[in-house]
Parts: sequence; C-alpha cells; structure tokens
Amino acid sequence: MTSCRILADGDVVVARQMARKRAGELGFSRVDQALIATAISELARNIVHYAKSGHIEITEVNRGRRFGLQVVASDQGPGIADIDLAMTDGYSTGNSLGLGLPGTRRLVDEFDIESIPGRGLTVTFIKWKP
Amino acid sequence: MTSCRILADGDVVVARQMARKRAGELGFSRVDQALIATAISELARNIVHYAKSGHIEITEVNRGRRFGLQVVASDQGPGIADIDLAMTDGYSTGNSLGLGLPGTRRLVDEFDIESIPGRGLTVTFIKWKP
Amino acid sequence: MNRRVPILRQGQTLIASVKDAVSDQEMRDLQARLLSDVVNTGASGAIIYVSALDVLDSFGSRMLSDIAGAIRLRGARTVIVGIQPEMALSMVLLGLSMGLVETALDLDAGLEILGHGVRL
Amino acid sequence: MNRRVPILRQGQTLIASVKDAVSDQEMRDLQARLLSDVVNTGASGAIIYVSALDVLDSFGSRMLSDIAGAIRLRGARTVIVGIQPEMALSMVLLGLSMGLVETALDLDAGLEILGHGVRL
Ligand SMILES: Nc1ncnc2c1ncn2[C@@H]1O[C@H](COP(=O)(O)OP(=O)(O)O)[C@@H](O)[C@H]1O
Ligand SMILES: Nc1ncnc2c1ncn2[C@@H]1O[C@H](COP(=O)(O)OP(=O)(O)O)[C@@H](O)[C@H]1O
Repeated sequence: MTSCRILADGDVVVARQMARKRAGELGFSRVDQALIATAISELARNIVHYAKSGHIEITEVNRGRRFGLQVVASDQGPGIADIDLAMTDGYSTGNSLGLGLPGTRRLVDEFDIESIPGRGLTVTFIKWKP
Repeated sequence: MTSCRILADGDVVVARQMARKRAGELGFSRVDQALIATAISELARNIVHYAKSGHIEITEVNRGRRFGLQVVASDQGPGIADIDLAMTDGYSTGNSLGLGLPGTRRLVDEFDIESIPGRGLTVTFIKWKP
Repeated sequence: MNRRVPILRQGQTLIASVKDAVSDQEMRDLQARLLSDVVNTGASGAIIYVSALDVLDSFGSRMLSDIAGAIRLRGARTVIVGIQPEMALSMVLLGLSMGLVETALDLDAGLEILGHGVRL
Repeated sequence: MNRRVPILRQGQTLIASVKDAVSDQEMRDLQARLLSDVVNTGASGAIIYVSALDVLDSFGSRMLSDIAGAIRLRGARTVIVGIQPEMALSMVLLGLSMGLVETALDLDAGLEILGHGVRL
C-alpha cells in the first residue's frame, strides 16, 4: 500500500503521479494510467477544496482471477449530505464544473462513495487490469 | 491513386474504410487512421448533402523527406461563396452542427479548400507520417 | 447495404451493439428502432455499445445525443459505452462532447450506471 | 515546488509549453502571465502546448477555456495544441469539451491556424 497525504495543491500532482507510476509498473496501459491519474486528480482536488486535508491510498487488489488497483480518497471534512445530488453532472457548491465526482465514476471500473455528514467523505474506486 | 465515387450514404462508409485500410497498409498509427477516416467521413457526407455527388481520391505524397497521404474531396455542386464563413465553428446551412469543415482542418496536417461558386468545391488535405 | 444494428435485451436494459461501420441511414434506423423498443418493452435503460464503431464524427455523435434525448423523454436512460481513445480525440478536435449524455468505459460499468450491476 | 511554465515568443505568437505535471496554482500563474504577455507584446495569438501534460481534468480544461476566453477579450487568439488520445478520452468521459476553443494536433498546425505557416 502506498499512501499520500493531501494538504495542498502540489499534493494533488504528487498523488496522481505516484498512482500513474504504480499503475505503469503493474502493467496498466497508457490509457488506463491516464484515466487513473485523472480520477485521482479530481478526488484529491476535492479534498483540498472541500475538506482541507485527507489521504489518497493506493493498494493492489485481487478478486477471483482479476487483479486491479484500488484507490481510497478519504478526509475528515464536512462530508456530503446528499450523495445523489453531488453525483449529478453539473452540481457544484464551489464555483466549478461539478463534473469531478460523476465524471470520476465514469473513468473507473468500480466506484463507491460514503459519507457521514460532518465527519468526512470516503471515495473508493477500482480499476481492473483487462 | 484510389478513387471512390460518392453518391449516397453508403459511399461515405466505403470511402472512409478504404482510406483507413490504405493508411493502415502505409503504417499510419491507429490514431492517425481514425483521424483520416473521420475527416473523410465529414467531407464525403458534405458531398452527399450539399452537392449530391462527387469523388474522394486518395494518393500517396512525398515532399522532401516526408511521406504522407493526400485526400481530395471534390464535387460539381453549388460550391461555397463565403469560405471563411463556412470554416467558422457552428456555421451550417443544413440543420447540423457546422463542425465538419472547421473540425476536419483540425484533424489533419494540411488543409486547403477551394470553390468556384456554382461550379463546385474541392477540399484537399494531407496527413504526414510522423 | 443495410445491415441493422442488433438490439438485445437484458432484464430492464436494451443493448444496441453498433458494428464497425454504420451509415447515416443505419444510424437513423437504430434511433427509430431503439426508441420504439424502449416504448414497447418498457425498458428503463438503453446501452449503445460503440467500441467497434470505426468513426464517431459530427453526425454520429449528434445522433447518439439525439437518441439519448429521445429516450430520456420516454423516461428511460441511455449510456454510451466503449468510446475508444482515438474516437475521443476526433471528438475533442471536432469540438464535440457527449455533454449531458452518460458514458461508460465498458458494458459492466454501463449496466451498473443503469442500476443492474453489483456495487463495490 | 513552483516551476513556471515557460512562454516563448515566435513572431506574433506566444507559445506556452506545459510540462508533465502542473499544479492548479501553476495553471493560474500561467493564465496571469500569458495574458499579461499578450497585452505587453501585442501578440496576435497564443499556443498552449499540452502534449507533455500528465492529466487534463475538469479544472485543467476549465482553465484552458478560461485562458482562451480572456485572451480573446484582448483581441488575440488561442490554440490548444497536442491533446493526447488518452487525455481526450478522459475529457469525453468527464463530459468536457474544448467547445469554442481552437485546437490543433501539432505545433505546425497550430501556427498555421494563427496564420503563420505555409498553406498547402
Ligand atoms: N471531499 C469532499 N468533501 C465535501 N464535499 C465534497 C467533497 N468532494 C466533493 N464535494 C461536494 O460535492 C460537489 C460536487 O463535486 P464534484 O462533482 O467533484 O464537482 P466540483 O468539485 O466541480 O464542485 C462539490 O461541489 C462539493 O459540494
Ligand atoms: N461540398 C459542399 N458543397 C457546398 N457547400 C458545402 C459543402 N460542404 C460544406 N458546405 C457548406 O458549408 C457549411 C459548413 O459545413 P460543415 O462545417 O461541414 O458543417 P455542416 O455540414 O454541419 O453544415 C455547410 O452548412 C454548407 O453550407
């Protein structure tokens, strides 16, 4: 497992580069590396914007014959009260595009989002190796 | 040189597949093959829509040390009086997106469009092999 | 040459699998059939699987958006599945986007979006 | 870590070459500098060369559109050059497009759009 503290702008870059490198070593295609890095970029930026600090954890996962990369983005920020709303294209409480969460789900194979409002947000995704 | 008569819908498909095959044989990348096929699809459709019939010609070209594929889409239709306007994103006299001509220019390396209004339109593009 | 795009049914979802090269007329035909199948079967979602498609140009993406829009009016959802990187590049260069149309990388993800698959 | 994106000048065109990984702050810095350079040099066009960029996410593409929009207000044009197929795929899946922003595959094509290169 590799973990990366997310506190500021620059950490977003560090996290996505770390993940891309790991994905490359594990034999993910260039395209998959880019999709993983982009997904992490979106989630890590949200941590900086909405929760001030958090973590990105990268682990390898096996399920049956499948092998993949699992990424957990977690924070102890305000969390999200209405997950369905936050997962809607274009919904943003910031001044941004509101495509980060719904878009990230489309970049990955499995996606899970859980929040205890007031206690934080945890987004988990898996990208399987084809 | 390969030439393909464009009269109807189905010819658009034939032309783009012919070009893709040729590009593949000449060693163009998958991405370049797709860009060439897409450019031809746009130009051939315009022939069917706006000029009823025309031709797509595919030739190999050499310039200096460079080697490429040249595509000429020509017709004897009404032509275009204001080329600059037709090359503007979003401009269409049909009920379509108006991205075919300006978009095609972005897909290729060299792009030339010439028209004698009332006498027809000729669009020429080159895709160089990197 | 008029091969129809096959439409399969899996539970509440219709899956249209677009073959390598599809003419504009075949796209229009797909639109009409997919829409009437949604109405006739009461399907809650449709997947248009485009990974084998040779070209996604301005007409093609416009058609996909139109189909998704028409299906939405019938209360069902559409996911475009399997857009290839080189198709995406043409789309971006042409100035196109899937805008409000839902996309997914593969069939599993598409089905999950429509609420069938297993969640993590 | 705050490496500035280099901005070169070639005739009437400014060329900003974005390196592999650029933080949000570095993007904002590029926006400010490119805009002031356009104003100060009276350049008629700007090229933002993104082919080495590692990720083009929702913030990044929004920034590119914003930069192009701001430069347009100063009467100059912007071309985004070198979008890679895998970046384009992320963009399409995220629901993004370059919309009204001009794009080109490579520097030559970008320069030609801005009216410098040789035409066919
Ligand atoms: N880590 C987080 N903590 C709290 N709220 C979040 C977090 N991430 C996202 N959100 C909320 O979900 C909304 C949608 O997020 P997203 O889809 O990424 O779009 P954007 O970041 O452009 O607003 C955000 O505007 C914010 O209200
Ligand atoms: N082969 C042609 N003959 C005559 N006019 C054409 C031809 N191709 C394009 N045009 C004109 O140029 C306009 C812009 O074309 P294009 O950018 O491909 O967009 P669209 O096909 O969606 O209208 C068309 O609406 C039409 O007026």
